[in-house]
Amino acid sequence: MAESNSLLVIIRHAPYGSNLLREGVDTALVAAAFGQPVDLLFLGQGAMALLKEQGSGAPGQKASLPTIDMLEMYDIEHLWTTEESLAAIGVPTSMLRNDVQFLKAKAMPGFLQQYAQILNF
Amino acid sequence: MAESNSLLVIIRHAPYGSNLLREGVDTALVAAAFGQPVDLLFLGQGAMALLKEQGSGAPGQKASLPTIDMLEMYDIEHLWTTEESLAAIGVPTSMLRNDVQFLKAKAMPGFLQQYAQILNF
Amino acid sequence: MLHILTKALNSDAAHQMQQAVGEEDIVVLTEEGVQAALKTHWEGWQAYQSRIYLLAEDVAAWGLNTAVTANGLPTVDMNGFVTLTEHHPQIVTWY
Amino acid sequence: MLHILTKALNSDAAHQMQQAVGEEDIVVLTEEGVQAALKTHWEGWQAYQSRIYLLAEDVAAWGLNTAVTANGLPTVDMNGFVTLTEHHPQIVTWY
Amino acid sequence: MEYGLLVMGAPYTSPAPHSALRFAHTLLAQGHHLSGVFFYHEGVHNASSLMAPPQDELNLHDAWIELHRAHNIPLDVCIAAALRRGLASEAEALRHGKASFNIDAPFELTGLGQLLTLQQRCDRFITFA
Amino acid sequence: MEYGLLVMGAPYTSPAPHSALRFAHTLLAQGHHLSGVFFYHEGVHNASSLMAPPQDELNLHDAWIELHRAHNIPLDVCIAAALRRGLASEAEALRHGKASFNIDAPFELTGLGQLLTLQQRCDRFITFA
Repeated sequence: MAESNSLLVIIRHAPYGSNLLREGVDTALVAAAFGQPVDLLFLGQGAMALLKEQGSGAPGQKASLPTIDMLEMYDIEHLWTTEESLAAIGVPTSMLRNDVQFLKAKAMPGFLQQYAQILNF
Repeated sequence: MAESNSLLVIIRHAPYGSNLLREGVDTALVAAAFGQPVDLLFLGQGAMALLKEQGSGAPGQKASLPTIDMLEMYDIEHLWTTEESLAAIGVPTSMLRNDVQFLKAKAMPGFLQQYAQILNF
Repeated sequence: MLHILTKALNSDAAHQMQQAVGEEDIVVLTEEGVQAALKTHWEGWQAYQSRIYLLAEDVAAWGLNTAVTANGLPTVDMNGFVTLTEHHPQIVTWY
Repeated sequence: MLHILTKALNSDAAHQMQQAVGEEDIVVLTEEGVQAALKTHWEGWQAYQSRIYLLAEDVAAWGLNTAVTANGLPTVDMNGFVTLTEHHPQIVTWY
Repeated sequence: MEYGLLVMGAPYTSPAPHSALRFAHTLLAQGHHLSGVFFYHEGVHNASSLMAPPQDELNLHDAWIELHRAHNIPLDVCIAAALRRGLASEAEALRHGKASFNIDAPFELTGLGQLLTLQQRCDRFITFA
Repeated sequence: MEYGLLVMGAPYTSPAPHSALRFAHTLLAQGHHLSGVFFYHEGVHNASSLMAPPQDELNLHDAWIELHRAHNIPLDVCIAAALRRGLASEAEALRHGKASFNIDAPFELTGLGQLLTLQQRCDRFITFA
């Protein structure tokens, strides 16, 4: 991720609570389609989108799981979260998708600096 | 406040952060204009609206102080808050308007039950 | 009185609701509020025992069915939610 | 990196920002974030000393001029805010 | 029983309109009566006739109209909250010199008095926000 | 320097549009250049031509147009975020069978690619939300 146009999309809001998860993921997909290297970081409530069971979607609303699955089709392979985020929302790692990578909150400043661009959703 | 149509308007969001303070106060004013007995309770961030110094208004936005002052013109005399709310936002009572009345959080369930109707903003 | 919480437990809305709930009051957790299923140590589960419910449809939507079953938490479906409102003239939403 | 906080200190946004701020980073508190003027015990004041600012226009709007003066807190006006952004290619808003 | 609903969340931003719609259909199915729905704060956006979500998502504007058609439920929108947010009926658009409008029957622009009247008239009044 | 702004807050609900406008005028006054403003999420409501706030409040739609006229700043609106929220240009209204529209030049409906291009082209990119 040393490329000069690398993008980090940070997802900080829960699925269904607002449209921010969806709008953040859409931004990542378009960046990937443009050939821009892009990773995602899920913080706090945003980590709710990483639940394996996530799938039915709020009644009347579109499920978020297919949206997250799309990321892989666009070669967005790095879905990051922090152990502190999971602890804060009470989610054990056993409930998460298998493709999630972990970061310690302590390492966050250095992690963010690797990216040329950051968008916060 | 034993009247069968008494209304409590609860303000829980800060001035300028959203339009909820304004929309809550407008509701109280209309209720008063209709002759309905109405009190206001400011909780958490909502208590920011009770600052004496509150007045200039966010740049480009209308100030909230004149809106609060209107309450008195409509004979809405009871502006309540809780000591816990003030502690949470770090506001000493010396910074508040003089017409504010205090409630202990412990007394809140009984307080709410006095009202026939409650609207939460 | 019936209280509806639509936000997560660490929100201002949740803290304010906790101060407002009286001894005979009922609590229904909806929307983001169903995340409480992941916090079995939350004091509300103890304080409002047998008068607090998670809205079942929202639990399923948020991917929390397994957590609710594993933790044996009380749910109510939309039909049950309406029935609860029949019994409580005062209904307050914390959002 | 420059961090902009637009929400109150007890928000998720504030907690997440606190984890993200590096040792050379700058913090600007705007909109609801200026309520930090009332929390002189907030650890951010110590942790980001000489690299944290309250946006002056928002301080005045929120009725906090007296608190800022009494507590001797650092402010920057909109002109100064723009100048700060000149010195930091990466700018992240926490909301 | 007589129910009234207050909707304060915007479609596609807040789940509140979805919850309100499900609650409305459920209470009607149980034989209760719904006196009206009042849209306030960001909830006024539910009334926009220009809403055009992707085809695989529920069109909330249309869902409210369907509720109205099936059960004759009044759909009242706070006029002050609506106008500042860019929602206007034909009459209001004309009054404000606007060339078009986006609020149509059965949605009706009305004052806050309507909210208070609805609350007083109903046995149960529930906020979705 | 070359600046770009992303606005995600709705007028009259979030203070973000006000902050963004003040920031824009200040950076221009300092001699910087503003490449464009992109409206996303609830920020798309800034583009509504039907907005009619009370006379003693700033009309944000008009304030953005004034910024455009004075400095020729492009005002881009995310088309997907706009359509689901009830904002449409004449062309999009036609395409979706709507009788009226509420987005007009200088506001332009565009894709998310425009957001990414703007961010890459600018020396500084700032989110107001």
